Amino acid sequence: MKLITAVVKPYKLDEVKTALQAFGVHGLTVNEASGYGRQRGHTEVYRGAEYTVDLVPKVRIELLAEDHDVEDLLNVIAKAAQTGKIGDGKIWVTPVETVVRVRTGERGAEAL
Amino acid sequence: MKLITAVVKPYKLDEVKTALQAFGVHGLTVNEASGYGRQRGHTEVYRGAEYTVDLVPKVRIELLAEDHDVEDLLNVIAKAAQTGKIGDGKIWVTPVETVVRVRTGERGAEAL
Amino acid sequence: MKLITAVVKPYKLDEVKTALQAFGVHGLTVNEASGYGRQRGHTEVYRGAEYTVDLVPKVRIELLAEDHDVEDLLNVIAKAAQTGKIGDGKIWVTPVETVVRVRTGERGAEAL
Amino acid sequence: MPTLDSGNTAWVLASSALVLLMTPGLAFFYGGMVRAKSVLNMLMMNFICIAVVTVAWVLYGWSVSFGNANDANGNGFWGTLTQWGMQSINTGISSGSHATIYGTTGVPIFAVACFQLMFAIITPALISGAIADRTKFVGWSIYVLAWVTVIYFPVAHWVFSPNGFINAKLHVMDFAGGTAVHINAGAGALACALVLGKRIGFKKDPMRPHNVPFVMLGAALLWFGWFGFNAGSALTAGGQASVVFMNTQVATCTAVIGWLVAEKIQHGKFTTVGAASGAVAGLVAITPACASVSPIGAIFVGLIPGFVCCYAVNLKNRFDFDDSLDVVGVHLVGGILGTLLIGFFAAPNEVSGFTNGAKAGLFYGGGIDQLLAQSEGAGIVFAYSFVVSFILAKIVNATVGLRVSAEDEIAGVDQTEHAETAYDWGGLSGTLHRAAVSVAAATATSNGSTPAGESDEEKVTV
Amino acid sequence: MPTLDSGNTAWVLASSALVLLMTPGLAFFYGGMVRAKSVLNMLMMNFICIAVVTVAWVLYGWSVSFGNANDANGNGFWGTLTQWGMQSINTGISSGSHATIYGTTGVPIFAVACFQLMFAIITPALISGAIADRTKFVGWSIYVLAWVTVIYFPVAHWVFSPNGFINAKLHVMDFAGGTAVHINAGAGALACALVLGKRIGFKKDPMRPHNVPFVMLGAALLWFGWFGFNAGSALTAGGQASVVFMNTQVATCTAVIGWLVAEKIQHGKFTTVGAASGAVAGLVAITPACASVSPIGAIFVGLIPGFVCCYAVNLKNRFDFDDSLDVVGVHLVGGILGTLLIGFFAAPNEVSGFTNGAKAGLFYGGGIDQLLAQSEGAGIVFAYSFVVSFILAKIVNATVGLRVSAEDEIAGVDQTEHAETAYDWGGLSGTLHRAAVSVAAATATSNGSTPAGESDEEKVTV
Amino acid sequence: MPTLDSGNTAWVLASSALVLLMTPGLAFFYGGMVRAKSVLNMLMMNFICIAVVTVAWVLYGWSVSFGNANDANGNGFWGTLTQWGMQSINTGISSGSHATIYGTTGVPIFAVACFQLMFAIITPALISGAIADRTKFVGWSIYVLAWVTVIYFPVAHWVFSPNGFINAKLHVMDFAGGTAVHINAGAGALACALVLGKRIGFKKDPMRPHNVPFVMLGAALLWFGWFGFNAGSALTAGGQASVVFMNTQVATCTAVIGWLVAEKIQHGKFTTVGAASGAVAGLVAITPACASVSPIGAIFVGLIPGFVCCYAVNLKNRFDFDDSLDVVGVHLVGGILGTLLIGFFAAPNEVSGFTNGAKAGLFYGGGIDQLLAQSEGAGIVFAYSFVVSFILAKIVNATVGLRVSAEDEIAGVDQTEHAETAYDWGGLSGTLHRAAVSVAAATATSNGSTPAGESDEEKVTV
Ligand SMILES: Nc1ncnc2c1ncn2[C@@H]1O[C@H](COP(=O)(O)OP(=O)(O)O)[C@@H](O)[C@H]1O
Ligand SMILES: Nc1ncnc2c1ncn2[C@@H]1O[C@H](COP(=O)(O)OP(=O)(O)O)[C@@H](O)[C@H]1O
Ligand SMILES: Nc1ncnc2c1ncn2[C@@H]1O[C@H](COP(=O)(O)OP(=O)(O)O)[C@@H](O)[C@H]1O
Repeated sequence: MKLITAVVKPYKLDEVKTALQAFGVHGLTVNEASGYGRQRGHTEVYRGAEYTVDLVPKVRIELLAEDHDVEDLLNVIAKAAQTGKIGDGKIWVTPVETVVRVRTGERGAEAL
Repeated sequence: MKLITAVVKPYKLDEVKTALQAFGVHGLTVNEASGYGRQRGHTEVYRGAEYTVDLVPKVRIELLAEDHDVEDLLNVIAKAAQTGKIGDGKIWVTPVETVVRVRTGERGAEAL
Repeated sequence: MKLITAVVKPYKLDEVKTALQAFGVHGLTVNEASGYGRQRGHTEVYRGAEYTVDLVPKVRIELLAEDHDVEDLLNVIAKAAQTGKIGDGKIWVTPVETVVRVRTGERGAEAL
Repeated sequence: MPTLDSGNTAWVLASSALVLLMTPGLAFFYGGMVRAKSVLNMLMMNFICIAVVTVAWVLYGWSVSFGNANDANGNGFWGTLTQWGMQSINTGISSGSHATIYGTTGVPIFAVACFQLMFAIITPALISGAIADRTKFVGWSIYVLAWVTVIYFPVAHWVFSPNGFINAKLHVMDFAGGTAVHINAGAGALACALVLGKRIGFKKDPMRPHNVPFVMLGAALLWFGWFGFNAGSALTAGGQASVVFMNTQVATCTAVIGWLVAEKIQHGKFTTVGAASGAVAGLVAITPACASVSPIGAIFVGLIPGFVCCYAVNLKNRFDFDDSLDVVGVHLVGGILGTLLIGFFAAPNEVSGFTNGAKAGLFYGGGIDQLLAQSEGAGIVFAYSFVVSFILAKIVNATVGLRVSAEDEIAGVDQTEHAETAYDWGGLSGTLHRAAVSVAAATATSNGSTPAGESDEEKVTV
Repeated sequence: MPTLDSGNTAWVLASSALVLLMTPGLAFFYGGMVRAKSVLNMLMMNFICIAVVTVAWVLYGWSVSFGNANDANGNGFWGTLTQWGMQSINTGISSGSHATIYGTTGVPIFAVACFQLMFAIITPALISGAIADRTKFVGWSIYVLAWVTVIYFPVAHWVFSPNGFINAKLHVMDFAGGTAVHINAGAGALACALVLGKRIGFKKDPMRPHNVPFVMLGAALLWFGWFGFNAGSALTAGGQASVVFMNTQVATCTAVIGWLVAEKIQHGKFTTVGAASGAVAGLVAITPACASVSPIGAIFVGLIPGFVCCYAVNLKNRFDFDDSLDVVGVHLVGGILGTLLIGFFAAPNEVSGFTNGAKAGLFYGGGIDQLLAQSEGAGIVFAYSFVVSFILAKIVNATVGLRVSAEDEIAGVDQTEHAETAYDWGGLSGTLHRAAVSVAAATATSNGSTPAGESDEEKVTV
Repeated sequence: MPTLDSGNTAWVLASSALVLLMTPGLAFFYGGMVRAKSVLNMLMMNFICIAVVTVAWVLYGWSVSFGNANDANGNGFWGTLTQWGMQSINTGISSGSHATIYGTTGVPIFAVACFQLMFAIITPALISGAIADRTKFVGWSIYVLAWVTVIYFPVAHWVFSPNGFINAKLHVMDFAGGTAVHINAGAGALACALVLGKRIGFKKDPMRPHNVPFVMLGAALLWFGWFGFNAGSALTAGGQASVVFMNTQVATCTAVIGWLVAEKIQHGKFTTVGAASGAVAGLVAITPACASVSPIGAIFVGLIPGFVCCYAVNLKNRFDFDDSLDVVGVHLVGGILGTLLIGFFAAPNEVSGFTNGAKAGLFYGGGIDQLLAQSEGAGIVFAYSFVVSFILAKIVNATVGLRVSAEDEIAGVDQTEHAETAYDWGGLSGTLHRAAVSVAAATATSNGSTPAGESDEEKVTV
C-alpha cells in the first residue's frame, strides 16, 4: 500500500478529481495548503505600505493506493494537473504499512 | 517510530481526543480536510443554479507513536471515531525515521 | 529522497522560511494546523459559559529533501523555530519513494 | 379637525424606517451568535417576520390593534375590522380632502400605521433567538402568522391603544412596549424553547458565537433604530421625544456598564458579547420607562437590568431549558424589570405626559399604586402570552412541524433547510459541481435531491 | 413666493441621507454574491460611482436634469446649463434673503438637489452587478462618467422634471424611477454584459456567493434607504409620503413571498439569497407605482414581480449572456413590470396626486390609456438607454479597456486591480514580507511590481 | 420666548441618531484594519466610549460645555455646573409649561444635548485607532473618562458655545468640529501613540487589514452619519442645512478622488482601503468648512486634503511612531487642512450665516484675517490637547496601565483582554471543551484561569 501526495494549483483540483474518478479511484482526501517555490507571489498595498505575498495557494491531495496502481496514478494526476507553467506542483509517494477503514475495521486493500 | 494519520468525521474529533488521552497520548496535530468517497455531499441552490458539493468536511489527525503502541492506537482511534455509517474515514500508518522535539533537540522516543 | 514534516509556532514560520532559503531550499509546502500537547490553550467566555480551547494554532511545513541534506535541514529548522518554551513543536522524517514535478514530469532530485 | 404637522410626520416616518432596520439588526445580533452552519436560518427567521407580519397588518392587524383608537367607548380588548385593508382611511391626496390624522398628533394615520407595523414585526422576531439551530423554516413562518394574529395584535391594543384596558383601565405606563413587546416576546420565547426542546449537544458541545463582529453590528443597528422605537413613540417631535431620546441613551449606557461589571465579577473579563448584550438589556428595560423617568432615573433603569440580566442568562443552565440566545434572560427579565422599575422611578414631570391617570413612582412620592399597576400589567401580558404561545407552538409542531430532524440539525439547518452555505472563502470551492441551470433541469433534480450535509445514501451527482 | 417648510425640509434631508446609504447597501448586496477574490472590486465599482457622479452633478448634472424644472416652456428633453456649479441658487443664508424653494414643496432647491443626486449615483451603480469579477476599475470609472452625462441626466429630466416630456407630454406615472432608474440601469447592464462578454468558467465553474450574510446586510440597507427613495420623492412629509411608505413596505414583503414560492416550486427550498433578491425585486417594482396604487394594489405590484423575477434570473442561462448578478432579471424585468402594472392597479385617489393628467388603471375603471402611456415610457427609456449604453461601452472598451486580462481574472481582480486581499484570518499571514514603506521606496518598487496572483516570472521580493 | 419648531426638532433628533451611528461605524472602519486577533478589542474601545461619555455628559458634561450657552457674559473658557444632571431644564411635558429652547432654533435643549453628546462620544473614540492591538481595556476606559472631562468638555465650550472664546473672541469658523473634534482627537492620538510606544513587530511584521469589507462598511456608516454631524449642526432644517449637506457630499467625493490619485502615483494601484480613507479625510476636512464655503469651494476643500493625507499617512514611518491606523495622518492633518482652507475658500454668502464676526477667505476678497484666526484656533486646540493628552496618558499608564504585556500582545488582545475569539468558521471548533456553566462554577474557575493565548504553564482544563 502506498500514499500518494500531490500539491497542485487549486483550480486544477476539479480536473484531477475527474481524471481519478475516470481511472476508478473511489476516494481521496484534500486540504488547503500554501506553496513556496519558483513561482512567486504578488504585491499588496495598504495605506502606503507594500507587502509581498510569497506563498501561493495550493491544494494538497492525499490518495491511498495499491502498489500496482501507483505508476498509473502518478501519470493520471500529473497529466490532469499540468498547465506547463511554473507552479504546477509536486507529487510524491510514501510507503504505507497499514490502512484501516474506520467504519468496518477492515484492513489493507479492502479498506480502500 | 511510526506516524498514524486518521481522517475522521469532524464531530468525532472530541471523542477521539478523549480516547487517546485516556490511552495516555500526550500530543497530536490536527488539520481541517475535505473528503471524497462513498459518502456523497449535498446540493445547494443559488439564484436558480443548483450546485452539488461532493467533498465532505473531515478532520485529519496526525499522531507520532512508538512501534509497540501502534496496534492499540489504531483500535482506540477506530473505536472512538466509528459511527457505522458511510464516511467514517480511514486510518493509515507510515514509517518514521527520526523525530525531533524543537524545544530541546531531543530525538526519537524522548521527543514525544 | 525524504519528506521532512515540521509542526511549529505560526509566528516562527517566517524565520524558518528565511533560514531554509539561506540554506538553499527552493521550495516547501505549508498548511495551517492545530496542535495538542503539553502546551495548554486558553479560556474563553460567552454569556456566562466558559470554554477551554485546548488546541493551539500551529503551522505544518512539508519539505522534500535529498537524503544527504536531511540532517542539516533538521538542525536549520529546529534552530529557527526554537523559542525554548513548551509548544515549539516537532519535526519528523519519512522515506519518499518517488517525487514528480508536475510541470515537466521530471522525477527524483530533478523534480525538486 | 386636527391639521397636518409636517415636522411630526417627518419624525414618525423617519422613526418608522429606523424601527424597520431593527429587525435586520436583530438578525445580525442573533446570527453572529449562532454557529456558522445555522446563521442563514437565523437571518431568514427574522427576515420572514417582516414579510408575513406586514401582509397580516394591512389586511387586518392595524384594524384589530388601532382601528378604534379614537373611540373612547371601545371595549378595551380589541379594535375593529372596519379598517381592514386600510381602505377607509383618508390619504389626503385628492385635492380638498384631508389626511385622517391620528389623535392630536398632526400625523396621518397611514404614517402611524407604518410606525406601529414595525413593532408588530420585531416582536415575534425576538422569539427566534430562543430556538436557534433547530427550527423548520415553514413551521416558523406559520407560527409567526398565528402568533401575531392571536397574541400581538390584541395585546398591542390593550397596551398601546388609548382605549386599551391595560392602558386606560389599569393606568399602566408602558410607553414603547415593555409589556406588549418584550415581556410578550420573552414569554413566547420561553414557550417555544420548552416546546422545541434542547439542541443536540446542549451544555455538552461548545456553541460559541461564529462571528462576534456581527453581534456588535447587530447591537449597533438595534441601538440606532431604537431611538425611533422609543422617541418615535411620542408621535411628535418636541420636548417629550427629546427627553425620551436622552433617557434611552443614558439607560443603554449604564446597562452596558452594569453587564460588564457583573461579568467581571463572574468571569474576570469584560467581553464584547457582554457589552452588546448589556446594551440590548438596557434598551429593553428603558423601553417602557423612557417617558416616565428623568435622565437621573434612567441611570438606574439601565444599570440595574444590565447587572441583573448578566446573571439571568444563567437561568437556562440552572433550569436546563435551551433558550439558545437568551431571549428570556434579556427580553423577559429585562422587560419585567423595566416595567416594574417605573413603579419606583416614575417622576411627576414626565408622568404628567400620560393622560391615563398614571401616578409617580415610590421614590418620587407617588406611593405604591403605580408599582402595583405595573405588576398587574406585566403579569397579565406574561400569563396570556406564555399560555397561548405554548398552545400555538404545540399545534404547529404537531402539524407542520417546528423542529428539524437530528441529522439535519447536525448537518446544519442552513444546508438542510435553505440549501445554502453562509461563507465560501475560496479555498476548496473549486470542488463544487455546477448543475444544469435551466429551470426544467433544476426542477427535475430538485425533486430527487433532498439536500443533506451528512446524507449517507449514495446519490447521483446532478 | 413659497416659504420654507422645516418639516418637509427635514424629511427631504433625512431621505437624502437614506438614499446615499443605498449605494453601499448595493455594494454589499452585490459584494456578498461574488467570489472572495473579487469582492473589493465590486465594492469599489459602487463606491467610485458616488465620487464621480457627485462631481458631475454639482458641475452640470443638476442643471441639465432640473435646472429649468419650474419653467413650463422647457423643451422637455433637457434642462439648462445656467445653474452650473449651483451658483445661481439662493441659499437663503444671508439675512433678508430667502432660500430658493423647489416648486411648492417648501423645500430649498439645495435639499432637493442633494436628494436627486443620490438617485444619479445609484443608477449607474446598479449596472456593476452585471459585469462582476472581470472589470477594469479605470475603464469603469470613465464609463460611469460618460453614462450619467449622456444617459442619466437627460432621462432624469424626461421623467422627473415637471416639464420633462415623458412626464408632462406622455402623462407617464413614474413616481420614484421605474423607468429613469431601473429600466435605465437594467438596459445599461444588458449592454455591458454583452460588450464585456462572459466570465471565464461561466456556467462551468461554481460561482456561489462568498458571503451570504453580506447579501442580506446589503438587502437590509437597501430596504431601509428605499423608504427615503420612495417616500422622500413626495418632497413633503404628509399624507402622500405616508401612503407611499406603506405601499413600499407592502410590495416588498409580498415580493419576498412571491420569490420564495417560485423558488420552492423550482428547487424545493427557500433560500436566503432568494429572500433578499425578492425584496429587491419588490422594491424595484413598487418604485414607479408607490404613489399610484392603494395598499391593496401594492400587494399585487409586489407579489407578481417577486414571483416572475425568480424565473427571469434564468434568462441569462437560457440566452447565454453573463449578467453575473442578475441586474437584468431583477432591475430590468422588475422595473418594466412595476411600470406596466400601474396601468392595471393605479387607483383614482392616489392618481389624483399626479398633476400631469395621468389616468387610473384598467382594474380601477381608468381604461387602457394609462397602460399604453406606461408602455410607451418604458419602451422609450429602454431603447435609448440600451443603444447608447452599448455604444459607450464599445468605445470605452476599445480605448481605455473595460475588461481585465484572462490571467488577472483567474488570479482575481482584487489582487490585480487593487493590490489587496479582502480577508486575512491570520492563519498563514505571518508569511507576507513587509516592504520598505517610505514613499520613495514604495514608488520605486511599485513600478517594477505589477501585482499578479499567478504571475509566473521570477520576481525579486521587495 | 422662542416657540418649538417641530421640523427643526425632527431634524436634530434624526441627526442625533445619525451621529450616534458614527461610533460603531468608526469601530468597523478601524476594526477591519486591525488583525483578526484584535478586532474585538478595537470594537470594545469604541463601544465603551459611548457608555462612559454618556454618563459623564448627563452628570456634568453638558453643563460644562453648554450650560451657559445663552449667557453673553460667560467667561468663554467653560460653562457652569448649574445644569448638572440636566435637572433644571424644562422638558415642556407638563401641561402649560414650555420646553426650554436652545437659542432661536426652536429645538428643545434636551434634543440639542442629545446631539452634542454624540460629538463628545466619537471624539475620544477616534483616538483608539492610534493604539490598536496593544491597549488595556480598563486603562483605556479610565483614560476616556479623564480625557473628555479635562479636554473635550472645555474645548467644546470654547468652539461650539456662542460665548466660547475661540468662537466669540477669535471669530474662528469651525462649524462642526475641525478643531474641537478632529484636531483635538488627532493631538490625543499622537500623544497616546507616543506614550504607549510601538507594537511588537512594527514595520517588521505584516499587519494588513483582516477584513477590508468591514473597513468599507465602517466608512459607509461614517459617511451616512456625517450628514447628521454636519447638516445637523445647523440645528435647523432650512437653507443652511441644505448647503452644508451638499458641501459635505462634494468634499467627501473629491477627497476620495484625491486620495486615489495620490495612491496611483505612489503605488500604481487604486485600493479599497485608500478610497475609504479618502472619504474619511474629506469628511474630516469639510467638517469645519461645510457652512463657510460654496459647493465649488467644497471641491477643493475635499480634493486637497484627500491628496495630502494619502502622503501624510507615511509620516509615522518617516518619524517612526506607531500611529497604528493613521489617526494623525487623517484626522490631525485633515482637520488642520480643513480649518485652514476656510481662510482661503470661505465665501461671503455662506460666511454671513456666522454671527461671530468671521470674514470671507483670501480667495473671496476677505483678506488674510480669517486665515490667521483659523490658524490661531487650530494652534490653541492642538497645543492644549496634545500636552494634556500626553500627561493624562502618562498618568493612567503609570497607574492602572494602558498597555498589555508582550505575551498578551502576541497572543492577541481579544483573547487576553476579552477572553473571546472574533470568528469561528466551524472547522475545528469541535475541539473546545465546554466548562461547567453555573455561575458558581464559573466564578470558581474564572479566578484560576487567566486566559492566555500562548500561556506555557500547565493548566487544568475546566
Ligand atoms: N522541496 C519541496 N518540498 C515540498 N513542496 C515543494 C517543494 N518544492 C516545491 N514544492 C511545492 O510545489 C509547488 C510548485 O513548485 P514551484 O517550484 O513553484 O514550481 P514547479 O514545481 O513547477 O517547479 C510549490 O508551491 C510548493 O507547494
Ligand atoms: N483512497 C483514499 N485515499 C485517501 N483518503 C480516502 C480514500 N478513500 C477514502 N478516503 C477518505 O475517507 C473518507 C471516508 O471514505 P468513504 O468511502 O466516504 O466512507 P468509508 O470509509 O466509510 O467507506 C473520505 O471522505 C476520504 O476523506
Ligand atoms: N505525538 C505527537 N504526534 C504528532 N504531533 C505532536 C505529538 N506531540 C506533540 N505534537 C505537536 O507538537 C506540538 C508541541 O508539542 P508540546 O508537547 O505542546 O510542546 P513540546 O513539543 O515543546 O514538548 C503540539 O502542539 C502538536 O502539534
